[in-house]
Amino acid sequence: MAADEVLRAPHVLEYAYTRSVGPVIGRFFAGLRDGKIEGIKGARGQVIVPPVEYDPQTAEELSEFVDVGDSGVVTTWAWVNEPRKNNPLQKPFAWALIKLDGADTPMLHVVDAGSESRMQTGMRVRARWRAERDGRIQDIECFEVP
Amino acid sequence: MRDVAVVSFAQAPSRRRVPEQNEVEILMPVVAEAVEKSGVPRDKIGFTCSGSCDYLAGQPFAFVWGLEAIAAWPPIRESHVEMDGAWALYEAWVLLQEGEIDAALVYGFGKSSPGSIRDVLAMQLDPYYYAPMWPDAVSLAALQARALLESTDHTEREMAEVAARSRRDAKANPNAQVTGDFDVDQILSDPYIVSPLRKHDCAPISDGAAAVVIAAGDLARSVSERPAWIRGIDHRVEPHSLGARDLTASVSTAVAAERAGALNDKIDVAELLAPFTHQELILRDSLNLKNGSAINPSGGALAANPVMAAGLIRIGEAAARITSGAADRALAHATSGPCLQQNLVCVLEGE
Amino acid sequence: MAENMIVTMPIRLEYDYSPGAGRSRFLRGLERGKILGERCHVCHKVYVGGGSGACPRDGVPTEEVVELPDVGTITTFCVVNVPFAGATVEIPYVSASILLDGADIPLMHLIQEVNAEDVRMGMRVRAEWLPEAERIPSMDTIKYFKPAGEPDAPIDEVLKRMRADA
Amino acid sequence: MSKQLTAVVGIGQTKHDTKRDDVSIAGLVREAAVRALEDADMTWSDIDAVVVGKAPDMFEGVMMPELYLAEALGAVGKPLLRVHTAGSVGGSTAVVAAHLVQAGIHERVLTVAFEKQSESNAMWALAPKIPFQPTLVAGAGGYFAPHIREYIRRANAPEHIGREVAVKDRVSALKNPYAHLHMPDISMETVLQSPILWDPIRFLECCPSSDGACAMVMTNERVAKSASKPPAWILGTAIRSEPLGMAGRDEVNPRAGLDCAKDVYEQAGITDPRNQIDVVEMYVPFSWYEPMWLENLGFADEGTGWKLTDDGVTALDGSLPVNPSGGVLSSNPIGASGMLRFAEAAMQVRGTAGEHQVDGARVALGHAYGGGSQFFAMWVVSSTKPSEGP
Repeated sequence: MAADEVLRAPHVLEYAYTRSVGPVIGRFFAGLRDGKIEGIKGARGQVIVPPVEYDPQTAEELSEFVDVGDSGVVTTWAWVNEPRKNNPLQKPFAWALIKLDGADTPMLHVVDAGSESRMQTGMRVRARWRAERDGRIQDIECFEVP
Repeated sequence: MRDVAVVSFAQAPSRRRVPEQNEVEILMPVVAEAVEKSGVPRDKIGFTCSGSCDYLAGQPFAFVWGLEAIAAWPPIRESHVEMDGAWALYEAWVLLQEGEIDAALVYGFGKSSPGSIRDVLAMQLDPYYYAPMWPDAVSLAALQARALLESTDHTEREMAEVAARSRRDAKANPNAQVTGDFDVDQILSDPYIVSPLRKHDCAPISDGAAAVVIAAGDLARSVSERPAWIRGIDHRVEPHSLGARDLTASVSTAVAAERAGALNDKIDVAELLAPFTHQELILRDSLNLKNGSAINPSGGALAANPVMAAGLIRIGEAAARITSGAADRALAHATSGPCLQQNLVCVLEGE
Repeated sequence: MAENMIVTMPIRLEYDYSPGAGRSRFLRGLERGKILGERCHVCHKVYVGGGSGACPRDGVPTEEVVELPDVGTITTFCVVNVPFAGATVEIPYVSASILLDGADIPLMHLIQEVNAEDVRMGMRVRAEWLPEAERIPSMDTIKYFKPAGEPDAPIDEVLKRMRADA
Repeated sequence: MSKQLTAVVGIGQTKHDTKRDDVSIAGLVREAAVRALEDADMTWSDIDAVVVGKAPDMFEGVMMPELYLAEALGAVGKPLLRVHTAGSVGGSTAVVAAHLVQAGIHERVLTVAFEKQSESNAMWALAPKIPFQPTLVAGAGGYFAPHIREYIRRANAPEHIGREVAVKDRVSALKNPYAHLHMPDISMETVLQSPILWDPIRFLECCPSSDGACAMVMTNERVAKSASKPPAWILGTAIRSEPLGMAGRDEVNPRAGLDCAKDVYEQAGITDPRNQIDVVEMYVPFSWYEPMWLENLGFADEGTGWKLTDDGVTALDGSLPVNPSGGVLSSNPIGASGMLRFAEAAMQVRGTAGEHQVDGARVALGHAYGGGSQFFAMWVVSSTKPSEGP
């Protein structure tokens, strides 16, 4: 059949999922709500942030929480000139893996650096907290250059 | 291990957007061609396995429709993985090892064009820590690319060379989507999409499908003059958490390659599923592929990337080069998950 | 420690949906007030309702267009008492499998203009169309099916014939 | 290489519930997996490969969630497969896992199936609105009710059969601590008083919507022989599929189900299922499917399955107990529901079913189906090895 006879229409897949998070993620989120960041000790004693429920290598259940700082070092980053609709920032920003002070593994978040020229691996960044926090990863609005 | 070979391969030409056909309509001629070309009678095909993903079209049960394309009557012994078709081939290969059936049909299909595949792939991520921020697939790959560039000797120029080589080689591939002669310096002067990735570093968005027939021992020999024997096939997964991985190496590819026996002898042709140029560099390092191995003569995923079929296409392309006599020993690779989380390696040989 | 914390994650993905060639043909037919079936050139079965565009038995496209009457037989049905968002009819209502005359597979639609308790397997029904000006390429263009005012079809024979050579 | 004899040596499941709000998705899956490992007397490092099954990813809103579950399932560094075959997936996932051992690829395989339906809801996740396709009926019941009507007509079955199954399975569930529904007051009268949702299906004749998971450890003979608890030996596995929209397809007594049963019985050496099989765990999401599948599975002639139900044959104390666990009617985490059938069958022949144990069960059938009655998965398990006869 002719291509212009073939029908097309917008299809939207939309749902507000209700996620129960369990004790580990729940404690981390509760911490964020209170403005603090906690990691968890892995099987080899390394501090994992954000805290994971199970050790990445041994699959052991983890439970020993450790306070970490809300500042840290960028280990890698990617500059986004055109934010996508659902991204945490709606202006040019960097995705980054950030190793917080006291952590042994980096976490994924965004950095509001203003311009790409201000981004550098190894740079220090600090969490910018959202004023109204409800216990989710976006309670940290972004990281910023201190 | 029982001798099992790829005896036929068919694929739909990859296209940026094929609205005039639904998945079943794309798949029908591909499956028919693979079965026909195999020379294996329908009633000898003892198992059928497919790979697809509901989120590509945003509808549950994509594979239920796939079943309409393959003449599944009388009822067939059939299974489905919500993975790339390469893993469907693995499942079929496992079944053939038992010795009760001698041939299987494998297919993978998907249309990436209806949704925004960059964002759809964000649905694959940890639903608590990653997905709520919608890190798209290009951005995550860019994090990996920068880590590679800054911690190794690899350069953006090498990445551009991968892009140029892939699109140039794809000119000989009638099923490829992005082909042509591109100048490396020109590529390097292009702007970044998400730095350090340029448009040329990224696979195109593709609609497509592929099908393969595998057969064991004597049946394979009777239908094919030069079957592409599967000498080894293995797959491994890494932690999902990006912070728990070394993004600059593909440990799981290396393990799978070793278990598949890839490293025992030289590789004439390697078809690697690297949707981003830097991922080819990572894979080449992890596989220790030296000069002398032709990498992605089909153009690879950088020339055509129908998600859920692209890995199976790598196996099909590698097998086709064995069967044609162009290669004696080939490696095919497939990947899944963010930043090469899960990898499959298949080693194929002529007799 | 918040043991049973629940977080909400809204997800919205937008797609450019296309039903493909076969189904588009069926839907375009409805727009013109016609029910277009398609005959498989291998098994000669007539498909209707806009499935995948394939004969699933033979794995080939069904491309020979066959115009079907808008009259058929209810092969089975259920009386629905479950309301849902976006529903256009009041409960209870009847959803039925209707085998159109000349077709080999039933299509699903609503049965109206009859009390739910009076609907029967074998009942003959006819399509009630939207006025010509309001017709669109959608199953909604047939508002529902209603009793055709004919004697019931012999249901056991109808079912037997429908499944004759599967 | 010839086919390796394979056994189930570890089984675990979660407490199934409307919303398991105490756990994450990983936590839910993990609960079943850890119990299976403990039952097998194994640790994570003993496992060679992991096979995950679940139904549509829209339930949890995580695409290919096995990737995110790699750490929780101890799959890191190992092969990880993800199966999806609609409602039959729990069964077909177990079959894929069994093949990994039967083919001699691995010695010890962990398989897990789950659904955390409460993250969204079933009616939406199974059938979101698609353009040009008006929603006529909400819910799976709307799809299956017309087929049930046709069955009732064909078999000339009395109306109370559906209620009998609804009561029987909920009474059995009272003996299963993991079951979602515990309804001590269930009776023919309460089912009758429950509203008709999709005539002829009443509310209490429907399965619930559950969060839950199930896991099993399968091994080859060498490992199984030294297991601390009795293994369930796999005598046969089978899967069959047929296309949804094929003209002439019999949705009431599908050919794929008939062929699948024939295949699995042949492998298990079963010629008279009614007498050779001691207990059945079959996939009954709406109560009428018990008599329908009794016929499809060859336990009764066509049109007579309901008589077995009516005569109490399928009750826990009957001669062919069906769904002693309470079945899908009592717990329905969709992706796991099929595996629960397979696992409960294995528990029966291992003698580990607890209060709902069928005395002397030696051979059991696990059954799952999905899609529009078009995908089937089955296995026959036994307390004794095939060489020793079923």
